[in-house]
Amino acid sequence: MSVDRTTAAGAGHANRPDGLLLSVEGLCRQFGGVVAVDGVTFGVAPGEIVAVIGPNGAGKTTLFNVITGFLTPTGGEVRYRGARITGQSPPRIAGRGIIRTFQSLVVFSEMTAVENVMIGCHRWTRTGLFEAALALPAAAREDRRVAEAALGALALVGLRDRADDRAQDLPVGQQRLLEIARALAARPELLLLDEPTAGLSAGEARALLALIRRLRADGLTFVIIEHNMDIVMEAADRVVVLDYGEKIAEGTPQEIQRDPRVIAAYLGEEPDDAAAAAPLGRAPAP
Amino acid sequence: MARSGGGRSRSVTLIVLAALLAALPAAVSSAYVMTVLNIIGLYVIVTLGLILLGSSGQISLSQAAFYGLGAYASALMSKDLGWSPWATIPLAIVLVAGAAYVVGLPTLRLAEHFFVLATLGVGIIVNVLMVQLVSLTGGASGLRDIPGLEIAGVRLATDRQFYYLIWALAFAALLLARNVTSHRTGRALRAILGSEVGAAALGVEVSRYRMHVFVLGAAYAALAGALYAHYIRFISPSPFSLYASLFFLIMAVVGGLTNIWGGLLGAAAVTILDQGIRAELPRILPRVGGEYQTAIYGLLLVVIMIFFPSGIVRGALDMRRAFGRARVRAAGATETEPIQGGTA
Amino acid sequence: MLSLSRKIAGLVLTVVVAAGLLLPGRPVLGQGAPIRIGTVFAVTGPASSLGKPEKDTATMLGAQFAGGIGGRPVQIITYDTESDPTKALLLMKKAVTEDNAVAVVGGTTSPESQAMADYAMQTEIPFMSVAASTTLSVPTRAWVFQTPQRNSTAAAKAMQYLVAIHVKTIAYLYRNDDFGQDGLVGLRTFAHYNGMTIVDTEPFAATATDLSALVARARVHNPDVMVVWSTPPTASIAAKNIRQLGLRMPIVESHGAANKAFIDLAGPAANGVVFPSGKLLVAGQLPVGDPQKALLVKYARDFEAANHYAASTFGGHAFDGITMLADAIGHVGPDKAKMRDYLEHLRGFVGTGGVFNMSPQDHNGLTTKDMVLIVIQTGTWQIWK
Amino acid sequence: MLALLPQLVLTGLTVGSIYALVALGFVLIYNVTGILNFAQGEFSMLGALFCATLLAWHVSLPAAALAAAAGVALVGAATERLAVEPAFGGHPLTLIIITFGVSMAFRGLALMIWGADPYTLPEFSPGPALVLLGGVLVRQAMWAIGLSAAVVAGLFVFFARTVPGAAVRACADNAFACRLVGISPRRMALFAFTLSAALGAVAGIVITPIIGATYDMGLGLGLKGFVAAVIGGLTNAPAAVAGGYLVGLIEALTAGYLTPGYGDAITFLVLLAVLYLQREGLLHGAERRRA
Repeated sequence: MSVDRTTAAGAGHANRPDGLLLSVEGLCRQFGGVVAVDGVTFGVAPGEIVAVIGPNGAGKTTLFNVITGFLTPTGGEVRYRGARITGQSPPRIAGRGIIRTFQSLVVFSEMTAVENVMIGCHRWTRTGLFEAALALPAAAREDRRVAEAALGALALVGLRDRADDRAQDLPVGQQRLLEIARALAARPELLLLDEPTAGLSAGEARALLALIRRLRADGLTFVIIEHNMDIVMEAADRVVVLDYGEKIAEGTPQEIQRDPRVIAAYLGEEPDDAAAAAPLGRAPAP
Repeated sequence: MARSGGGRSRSVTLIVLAALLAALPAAVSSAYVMTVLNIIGLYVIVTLGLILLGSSGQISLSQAAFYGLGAYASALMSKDLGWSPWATIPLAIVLVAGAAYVVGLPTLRLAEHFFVLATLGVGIIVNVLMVQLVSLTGGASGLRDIPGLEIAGVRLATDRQFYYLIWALAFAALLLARNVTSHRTGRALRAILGSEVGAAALGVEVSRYRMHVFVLGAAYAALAGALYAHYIRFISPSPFSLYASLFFLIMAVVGGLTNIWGGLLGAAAVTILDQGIRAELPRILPRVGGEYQTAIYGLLLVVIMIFFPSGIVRGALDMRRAFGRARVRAAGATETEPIQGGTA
Repeated sequence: MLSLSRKIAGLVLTVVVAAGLLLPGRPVLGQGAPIRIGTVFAVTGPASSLGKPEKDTATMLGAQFAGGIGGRPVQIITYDTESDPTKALLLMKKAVTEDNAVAVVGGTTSPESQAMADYAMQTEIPFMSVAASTTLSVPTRAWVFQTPQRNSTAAAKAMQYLVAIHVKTIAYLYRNDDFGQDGLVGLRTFAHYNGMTIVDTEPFAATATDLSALVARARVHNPDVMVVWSTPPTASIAAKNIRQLGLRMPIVESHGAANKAFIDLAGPAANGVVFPSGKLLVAGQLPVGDPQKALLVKYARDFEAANHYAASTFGGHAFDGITMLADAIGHVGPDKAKMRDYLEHLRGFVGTGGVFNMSPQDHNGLTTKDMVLIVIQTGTWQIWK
Repeated sequence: MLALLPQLVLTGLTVGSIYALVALGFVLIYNVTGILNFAQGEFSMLGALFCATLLAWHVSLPAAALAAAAGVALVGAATERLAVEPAFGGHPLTLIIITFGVSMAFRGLALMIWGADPYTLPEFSPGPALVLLGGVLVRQAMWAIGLSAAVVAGLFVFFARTVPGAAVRACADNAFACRLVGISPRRMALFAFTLSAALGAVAGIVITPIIGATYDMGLGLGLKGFVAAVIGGLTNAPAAVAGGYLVGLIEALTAGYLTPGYGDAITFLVLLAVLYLQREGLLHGAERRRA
């Protein structure tokens, strides 16, 4: 079963001279005296998978929060398909097709899995207050379409058989997959995944990786914050490295791996942060 | 969706409810009981408005103010301008909805307890104006001789006639609220209730939905208020005070803040309890009166919020289901859980 | 498996049906069954300091009447309105339709009484209002009677004092509702007649906790006297604030200050305050020949014995209303129209508020003769002059 | 009308000192637990009425005041344990509704115990009012003003200079870190309710000679204290006190130059203005909720 991806189909043709889907230019965000994101610039081309890495507290999640409108930047701007989206509200940005997931799971815990995913369909459905209030047949028809789409998205991440379980009753790994299914149900053009493999078993992580690649082949674009370097090396076309809010390196996974500033940034970290430090010595995946 | 069969059973429930409501007056001989039923009907409408708001995870303490504004607006337009109440009631609803929109613009930005605080402030300001604008509202002494309602030249005079009018509208309000909390809008509201951040990240226009239910809730209150004005034909500021807002909140909480059916149940249960304490208790214990009532309500609120935060009905069902689930599990079967509205 | 909404709906229906089955009226009472008098007071809520003694009086009388009038037991039903006019109306309706009350006493505050009076007119049942607003019995309405001394009567009585002390200018501080506005109307009429000017009027809310700003405003006009028209606590706060600001002019209060709470709250500032009142507070000081003396002394003693707190004129208003109805029942039986006619021509009825002389033109029947001017001296009530 | 000003300002300060004391109780609880305690005004009511009853039993005023404050502190502790603690960690609205319920319950109980009549207490140091700049200041107001200053100073010393104070502050900042170092946030919440109930009681006792005490004084007092605390930013004790005086001044000036009936409306308009101007983003509110 596959998600209906009519909206995402156009993702390959960003209408900008530089051809970028998303461009982040000189983005800054301060909290009081602390600069969490400091003049970060990078671009994402349509169909690309970009990984954002960096030690804990490097400002990765803040970067996501600013791009998706949950935080207003204190400087710089974000462009999507050439249009400035800086400072727009999160729902508007989501409405444009930029959908994110959260590092600290945000599932609607009182609802069933399928209901969670149905909310993802909000972006491309149209029933308004008026149609709903009068319970017009179109509203009911749309409900059925939404239910089908939601079940389809659940199937993609392998949660079809848990559709009617309450979200809070799922193990953490499955909740994370649920969040991804919900994001997919929104038919995004650009998907921002914040540590999608955290809490997943090795097998689940491989499956997810495969899914990401398949979706990319369909034209979906990804920005992924990831600590698991195996995944980064294997999935990412390009890697952006943040440290203390600044971009310290950008390039292919292979380039990044050899970059002395990156190595220094990671080695300077607490030695017990194994997830971040250990994979650096490993060979890139074929 | 997964429960397409549920739709039919719900329609059956609604038809049965409508039939029962229509037949109820035949079983009632006392004019007073009819009055109580009518008041319950009005409170159901007001409480449904609160629950609409509750279904997006907010509570408001300006509901009584909107209720009062609806009453005063319709009463003044029909009394002073001589317009037909049938025109002034919808006009009052529109006016109050507009006022709610204006109030909502800055207020809905506020995070939860500041929102509560702001609605409290709005409620108090409106009540002060009702008392102070003596030349317009009659001040604390109230407005008398408000025009009654007529249908085709026949004056609605008896409680029984009003019963059908009020409950027809209450039933319509219930249907409307049920519909709004189903379908795409209902999912969006439940998402906001579950997590504002999560909802916004999926493109749910959190503030627009909040505004929708805030304005709709105010319109509900205004409808009830306008009906009240032409039914009782006397209004004064006291039934629209902060205490009244708290009273409506109790009704909503008893029924379950996110549960449309709870609006019906909460308004009925609290009004009957109210009448019981006020009218029946003194018969049994002559020395006891309304003094006990405030304390009882207060304790009721605390106990419900601690033990049944999603309302008494839901709480009781949850408990039953917990037992039921244990049995089902023992039998090796799985059970489809109904939607959980969450707590608020 | 039933859906949740269906279960809830089932419960809702159960409750609605229960409401229908449990609440229906009692069977119509035949001969020998008790005659019921409904009483509807603001036992709680903002007006409770008035409504509580009213209810306690009703309860006390209920016990006294248990023996019956003219061979038939009389029952007094009491309801609490929470000072809410709507609830007052509903409870009156309940008393009339459900309890088959033959008459209703109540309406602690003017808004409550107004709502109840309208209903009394609709259903044609005798209603004894215990609120003081002049508009309740001027103009007279067939089924509405009023037991407290009217605001206009109290204003006229207060004016006797103002005339005696040769006042020229008056500042009027009043609670901004029917009670205070009504007093202003009365005072204005009599002031004009007596060549006095009201140089300043200051309305305040019943919930005010400090009135010194208002007093300061009134002071600017240099009045000869401060007249305060309210009930405690604001009546006391006003007196206190006037003295705190160092003002020495006389203070005149309304009959709303005729209770112990006024003195307790105002403290030393209460001394020297003069107010018009029914005679209850100074029953002991009345001359032996006063027709009310025996009744007042007995009522005060009975009330204190039954309720362990001092009687006030407010309870007295309820007492008058209920005993007047009992008198009517005793003479013409429990027939609403006959009772009304009897009450309308009741003359020389001795109550706590005065000697009532009703007529078709006057459904209150009290005059300034039924009031006394009381001055507070070292925390006690004394008849002035 | 300028001649009015000194008196209006002094009146404002008198009333403001009352609100300041009530506001301090809010700030204390909000700082430690993040709860807006709508029942705070009831602690003042209970303190005043307890004290009046003890006085009627011929207990001396200082002893009665202390005993009443101690009694209300126990009530505060019981409130935290029985009503607030069981709902800890729930939706913030749950706790708000619970404090409303507690407030109603206390009001109802007080009506049953004390009835509807107003009570009063003697002034602490009777005597003629002080004349300042042509205005008059009641002596009792000096007590209220002095007390609010003393409480602010006391809280400052407590939070800045003592170990338990530092612990309370730490809890307010980070409940998790607090547990790590062995301080229980729940115990801190208990402590905050106890202390702020005692504070509320003292406030109620000090102001009763000025305004009297009734079973239903708590709600109005609580709301004004609330507005004061919110104007002060809810976390800052000196600012809350300043907020109290500001609300008092607004009321007095409204009463003096406009009409007194609008005092409440103006006060709450100021509250709305403060709330609207301190706009918070979506995430900000959400982050606090998670904390």
